[in-house]
Amino acid sequence: MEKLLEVKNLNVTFETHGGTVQAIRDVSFDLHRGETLAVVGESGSGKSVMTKSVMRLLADNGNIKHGEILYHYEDGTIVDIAKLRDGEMHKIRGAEIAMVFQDPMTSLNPTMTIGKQIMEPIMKHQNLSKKDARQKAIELISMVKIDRPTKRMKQYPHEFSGGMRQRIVIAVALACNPNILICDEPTTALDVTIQAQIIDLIKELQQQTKAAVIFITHDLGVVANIADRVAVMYAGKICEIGTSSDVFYTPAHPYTWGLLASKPNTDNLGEKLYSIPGTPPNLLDPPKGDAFALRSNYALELDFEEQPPMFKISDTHYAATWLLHPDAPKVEPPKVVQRRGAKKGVTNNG
Amino acid sequence: MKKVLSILFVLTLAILLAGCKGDKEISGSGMIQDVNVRRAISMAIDKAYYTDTILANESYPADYYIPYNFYGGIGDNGEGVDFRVRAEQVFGDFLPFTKYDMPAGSAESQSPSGYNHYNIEEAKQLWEDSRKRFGIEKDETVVFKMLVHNTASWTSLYDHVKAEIEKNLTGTKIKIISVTFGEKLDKAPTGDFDILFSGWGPDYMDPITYLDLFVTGNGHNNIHYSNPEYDYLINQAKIGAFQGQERLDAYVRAEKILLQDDVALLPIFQSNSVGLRRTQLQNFYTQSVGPDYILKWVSWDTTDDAWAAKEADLKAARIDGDETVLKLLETSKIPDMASFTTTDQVSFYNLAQINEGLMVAGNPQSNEQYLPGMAESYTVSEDGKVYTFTLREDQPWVKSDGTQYNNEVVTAEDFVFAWRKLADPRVASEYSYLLETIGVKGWEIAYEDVTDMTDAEIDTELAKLGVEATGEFELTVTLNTAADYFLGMMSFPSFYPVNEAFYTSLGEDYGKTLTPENLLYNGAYYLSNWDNNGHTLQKSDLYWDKDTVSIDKVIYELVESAEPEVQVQMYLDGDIDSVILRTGALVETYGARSDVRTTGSTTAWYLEFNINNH
Amino acid sequence: MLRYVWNRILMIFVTLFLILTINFLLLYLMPGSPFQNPRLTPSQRERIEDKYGLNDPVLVQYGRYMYKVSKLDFGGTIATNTYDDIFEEYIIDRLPLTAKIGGIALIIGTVIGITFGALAAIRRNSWLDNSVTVLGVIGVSIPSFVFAAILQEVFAINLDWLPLFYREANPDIGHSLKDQNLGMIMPIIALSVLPIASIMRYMRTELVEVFSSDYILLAQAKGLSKPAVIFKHAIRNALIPVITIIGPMAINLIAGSLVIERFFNIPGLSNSLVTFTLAKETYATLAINFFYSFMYVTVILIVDILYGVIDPRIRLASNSKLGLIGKLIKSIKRKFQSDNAGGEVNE
Amino acid sequence: MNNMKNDFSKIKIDKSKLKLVSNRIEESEEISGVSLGYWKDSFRRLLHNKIATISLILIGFIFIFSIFITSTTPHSTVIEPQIKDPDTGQMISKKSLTSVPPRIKGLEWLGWFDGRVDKLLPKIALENEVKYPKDTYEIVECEEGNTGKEMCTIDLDVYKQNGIEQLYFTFGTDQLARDNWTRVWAGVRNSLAIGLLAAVFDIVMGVIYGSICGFYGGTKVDNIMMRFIEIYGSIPSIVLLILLLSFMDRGFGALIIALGLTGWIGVARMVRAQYLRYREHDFVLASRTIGASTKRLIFKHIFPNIIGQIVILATFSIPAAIFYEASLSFIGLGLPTDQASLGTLINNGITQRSVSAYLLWIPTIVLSIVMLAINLLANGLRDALDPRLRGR
Repeated sequence: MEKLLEVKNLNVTFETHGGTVQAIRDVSFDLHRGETLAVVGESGSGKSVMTKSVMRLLADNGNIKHGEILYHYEDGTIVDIAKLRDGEMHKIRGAEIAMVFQDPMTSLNPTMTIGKQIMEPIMKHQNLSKKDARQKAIELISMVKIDRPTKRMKQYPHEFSGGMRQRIVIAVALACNPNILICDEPTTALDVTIQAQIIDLIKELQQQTKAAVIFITHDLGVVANIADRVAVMYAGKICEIGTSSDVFYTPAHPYTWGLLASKPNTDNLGEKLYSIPGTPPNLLDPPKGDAFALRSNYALELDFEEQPPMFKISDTHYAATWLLHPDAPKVEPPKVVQRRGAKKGVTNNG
Repeated sequence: MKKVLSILFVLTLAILLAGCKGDKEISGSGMIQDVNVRRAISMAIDKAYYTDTILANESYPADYYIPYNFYGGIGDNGEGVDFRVRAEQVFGDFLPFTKYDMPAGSAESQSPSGYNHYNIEEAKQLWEDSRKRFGIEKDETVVFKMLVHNTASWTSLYDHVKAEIEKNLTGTKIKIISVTFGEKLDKAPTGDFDILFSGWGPDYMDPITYLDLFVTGNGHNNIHYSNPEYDYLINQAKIGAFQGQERLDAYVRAEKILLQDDVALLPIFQSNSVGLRRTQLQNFYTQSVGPDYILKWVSWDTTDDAWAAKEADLKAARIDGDETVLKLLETSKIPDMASFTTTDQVSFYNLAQINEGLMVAGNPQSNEQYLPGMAESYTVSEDGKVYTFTLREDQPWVKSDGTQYNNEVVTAEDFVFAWRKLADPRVASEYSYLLETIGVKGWEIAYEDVTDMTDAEIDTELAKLGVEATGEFELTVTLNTAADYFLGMMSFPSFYPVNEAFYTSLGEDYGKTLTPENLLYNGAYYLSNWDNNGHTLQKSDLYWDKDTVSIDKVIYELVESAEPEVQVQMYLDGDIDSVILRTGALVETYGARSDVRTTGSTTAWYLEFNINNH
Repeated sequence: MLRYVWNRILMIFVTLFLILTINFLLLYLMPGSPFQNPRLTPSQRERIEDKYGLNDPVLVQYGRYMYKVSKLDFGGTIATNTYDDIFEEYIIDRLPLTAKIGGIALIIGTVIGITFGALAAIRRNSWLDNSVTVLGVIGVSIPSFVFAAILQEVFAINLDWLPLFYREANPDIGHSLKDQNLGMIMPIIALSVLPIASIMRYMRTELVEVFSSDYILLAQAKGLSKPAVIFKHAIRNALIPVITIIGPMAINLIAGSLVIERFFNIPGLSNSLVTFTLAKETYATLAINFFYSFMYVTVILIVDILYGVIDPRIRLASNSKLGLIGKLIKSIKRKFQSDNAGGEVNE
Repeated sequence: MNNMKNDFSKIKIDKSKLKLVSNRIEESEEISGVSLGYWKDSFRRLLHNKIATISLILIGFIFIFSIFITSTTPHSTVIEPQIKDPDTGQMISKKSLTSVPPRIKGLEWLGWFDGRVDKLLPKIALENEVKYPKDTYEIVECEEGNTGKEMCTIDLDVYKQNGIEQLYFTFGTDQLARDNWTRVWAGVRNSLAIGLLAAVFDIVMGVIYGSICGFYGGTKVDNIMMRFIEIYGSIPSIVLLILLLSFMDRGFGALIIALGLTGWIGVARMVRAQYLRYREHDFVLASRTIGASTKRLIFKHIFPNIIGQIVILATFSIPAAIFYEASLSFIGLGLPTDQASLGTLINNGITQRSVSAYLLWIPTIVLSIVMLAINLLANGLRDALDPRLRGR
């Protein structure tokens, strides 16, 4: 599969009154055409910061300390987004990489008509005349399944419901056929019924446009529905990455276990739900070893001293935990996770 | 949060406490009834410091009520006598009087004439005795309420008086109640004060204009002062019981009762002013009574010697070809120009330039107080109660374009009409009291309650007023009593003539300000231009005495609320030709220039003690 | 929309009536008399007051006044014979100048304030931002009469570049039109300090807030250049709250600043308001008061309408304060919405 | 990532440590849960703002100092100092103490606090050696003045001229021989007190009124109350002030009430808006469902949420009140001059500026510093109390 994006050893920090917050610590992953990568994790784990770094939309006090974000153009040229000049970045944003934000209520400009907001990226990137851009915008509105597009063009965001607004945001994102679509928790702020519609819409449009999707969420249900691959983030690091089935059925990291165990599903019906004890670490002063160790029931002594490297489990599956070291004691994942794995018919290879 | 709030609260409390710490305070309204308390206060104030250091404008610190340079009564040789000179002759225990040649700030300037002279030791003694007599404890502070008006220029005086009393009389506090001038007039009659700041300028050339205020029951007697002897002296003088020297001596006695025996007043100073004025201006002197200047007599010295090197360009501006121009500053608007209703100094001043009464104020260079104006000549009956004026027959009524109005000239009827307007209870002129002052027969109609009378009835009553046109150009005035100052009063604007036909054509709009068309002129000047920026007086070519008038055009620039420093700057820039230095600071800066002029005035400024305080 | 404006205008009349009534009562309660000559004895004064009906029962006076006002006669000065109709002869006469000076000061204040406020927000934490912040604070920290004194001292007295104060062009006195225009410079500068400072501060804060909003992020994500984001998306949204403070500021400036008027001899309204109030010239005070209130409510209406033009959310928004009218607007709005609701998916 | 291989030999670790230990959740809570209270956090953030901290300290210092100075020198704000000449034991005359420029021991070399003034005088005035003794001045320059007289600028040592060389007046004296130093501090104290009390008045009135409006938002009560505010707000405040002052004795109390009466509307509007905002919030609905009383709702649930806003508004209204009082003094409606405020001092200074410029500039600079400090503190408070900026 064609590689679109390569993130290597990305480190992002924020300067605050309290000191330097290490929001992203040494994150690496890559993304291929047509695939959907879901990034899951608790709030504050660095998911949004990571995607915003890819778009270079970090707040003023945030900066990319080191690492590379390599974008592969269709003609084969490769650029490092982390070092790109502003002018060149403008060409990538919207045209190559587009983004859908979490809250549709606030992500549209309240003082600009819907049509104008959709036409903006089209006119910017595709050099179309105003008339053609308008035509294209109308097409986009109907593409995201909003009826009477011509009339909608003249309306303002406040005349739309949340779901409709999110559709518009998606239409804006897709306006220039981007290769990568970043969806930053696009359904969190919506009703459950509308969530499903939006996810279906994204899926459908992805199939039409063959774009790669980075889908950020903390909702594992959504992940199972949409993702080809899943990255689990904790305290600014990716602690496990693999295909959906890797992560869902044979998770290797204790944090992933916790996440899966705390999600209600048919496997743990009737049982008391598990919850991960404690709170995430303060990234002003991240712990020395494995950041999750403090909250983990499977913590090794070494976890408190050394960062675990990314252990390769299979060609597609990696996890960062000392439990994967051959000399580590064998531990049993929680029952719920085991049951899930058994369902798939594969045992945890620990 | 509670902590923050409580800290704030404590801090606020702390400030409040710091602001008003002190002893037990008791009202001084009882003590002020005591003559020795009043005397102690009177002696505790260093007036010379105020006049010499704060004002620095050669005002006199006053221990007296009736000012210097005020001539009253008739002396032995038949001429006016300076009241204070006579007072010294009667009560010869005053310090020697040196008047104008006394240098400011010197020992001689410390109140040469008067009563209750500044004397800290005696004041302290009197105060301590009074405290004992009233049984005031050591830790008690006596609070006197001082009612004043909040004009900015007076605040120094209030602060000074307060500081002096509090410093010299231990255990006193002066609470300054500062209100607007209008409010003060309302508050004063209620008697809710212990000390009241007042000033009085004379309406006419007789000491009675001052002394009348403190007669029992007078409307201005806010302190309810009442002394039978004082009343007797004034009332007898009023009805003409005393004549000449005798009358003057009665006044001197009355003043002594008021100041020395009863200490009803605490005189502070007699105001003079120091100003800058072009050295080339001649006859530009103030009068002690009536309008400040009479422009008729003013002239420019046009000789080249008079214009020093750097002011040559000013000469070009002031004497442009045939026309001579004078530029002056006006700091307040003219409120009303109808001579029989207006009340205001600015209005009176301007009316005195554009209209003329039976008499006109004399040239300050000469000794004459007044000269015949519209009246060419007059005769007085033997008892001094009937005056017959013969008017000029050739003085036209002038319009605001300088031409004659309907071929009309000033006649005796114009005076009768104006005087009746002044007396008309329907007009309710504020200055109708002047008719009582000069004692015109039938003045009572002015105060009568006429609500039940028809217009015709009122007109009949008005016709009984002692002013009659006995011919087209002959006016007869009948008085109840003979008064020396009657003729002088005839130059006062309230008694100026008004053309009836013109008045009727305008009605209430007559004399309306900012509209020169709503007036007729018979004076040396007429108003040629009048708007919000000021007004222009143009020499009238139809004036009977136009040859005396030297300046062709007088431009008044209206700058309300101009800071004293700004006014001086205007003078220095050549915008105006005369300016008053209103602060001591300015006098200090500019006081040694060669164009400095000192102008005297006969306005007395004093404190009144609320004697009849309940 | 029209109906909304119409209703608001109706409401203005009701408000103005109430304002007039309350003002009348307040001024009636104020002690004192317009006849303030010290030589008047109390009985004389009462007689004159009777003549002007000032001693009538309050209801009679009020009724008489309101009857006159209903005929658009606001009365004149009582104690001075200058104005028969204060509105016609005084306010209308003085307004153009104060409006001109205030207007220019407002325009200068708005333009400079918005420009520098925006620049500061864009270049956050730069030297420009810091100096804008400091200047903004200084601008609101130093009283205007101190500014006026400094200006006068420096430019008129020491340098002699500008006239000491404002003077109307008057060939008779010798003041040219040039003097008149030069005379306006200092008052305008002194007046515009406060608007510049406060608009600058406000604009900066608002723009910073707008910059942190999602739609700016989205606009950036579209690939728009920075100027495009700022001008097309940010400024307009930041302007909405700024307008709220410009409205009342405009009233204050056009009404004129008391202190500046005194300092620079500008024949304005606020100085007269104080003079008339202190002189107890009830009708004149009421007329100016009424005029101010009229401006106030009108400007608020204009600001509200302007609001609608800039902010589509409020274009037809109801105003909960308006009660009956609010309900009316709500129903209009509902009607409007149901027109579009047809195609809405079941969201 | 694909090129990553599990090369365990490269990972050098202490294998003995690869053993399970019990979790340390308490520790995790402890480390990550450094949770600060709202006020503590705000205060911490305020202290991080250097300018605001300096302002806070400065205001506190000025405040305490002004109270200290004015309480240790009794009556000096009203009465000029009475000073005995240490040599002769005689009282120094008031006249010698009038309009004396500032002089500070040890700072004479600065050129500002040396007790000397420049004066422009006609040359003949210098011949009066009683007023200007020869040794008290140096002639700077002489030139022909515009009246044709020779005018000289002299550098005059006023202390020597007045024979009070042994004395030092830090801020000089005014035209009434009052010590400017004590008067300036009394002015600071009074101005601050006016500002604070007016702000307290604003807040109390505004919060009560705004709370009632906000709580009954949308109902008839609110409607009528807002109408009233609208009408009240459109009456020019200067008219209200004059009216009020005509009923009361002019002075401290009247001024504070007058300032407060015109300033609370803004607070009331803000409080109402905030109430309307919070009224619909879930936590208020939640406490409603469990039957919380109206009083409890207002004071325990909604009020704490808007207190930050109120503090900010209050801080901004302090300089506004000081400013307003100063302007009122300028038009003669402020405090009586015997009770100094910065406004009355500046106003006095304006009338004296040609001779005693220090009487204008010293209070002006002090006022500007106080206003700057309060405004900067208010700015800092706004940033610190903004919940959106928490933790940054």
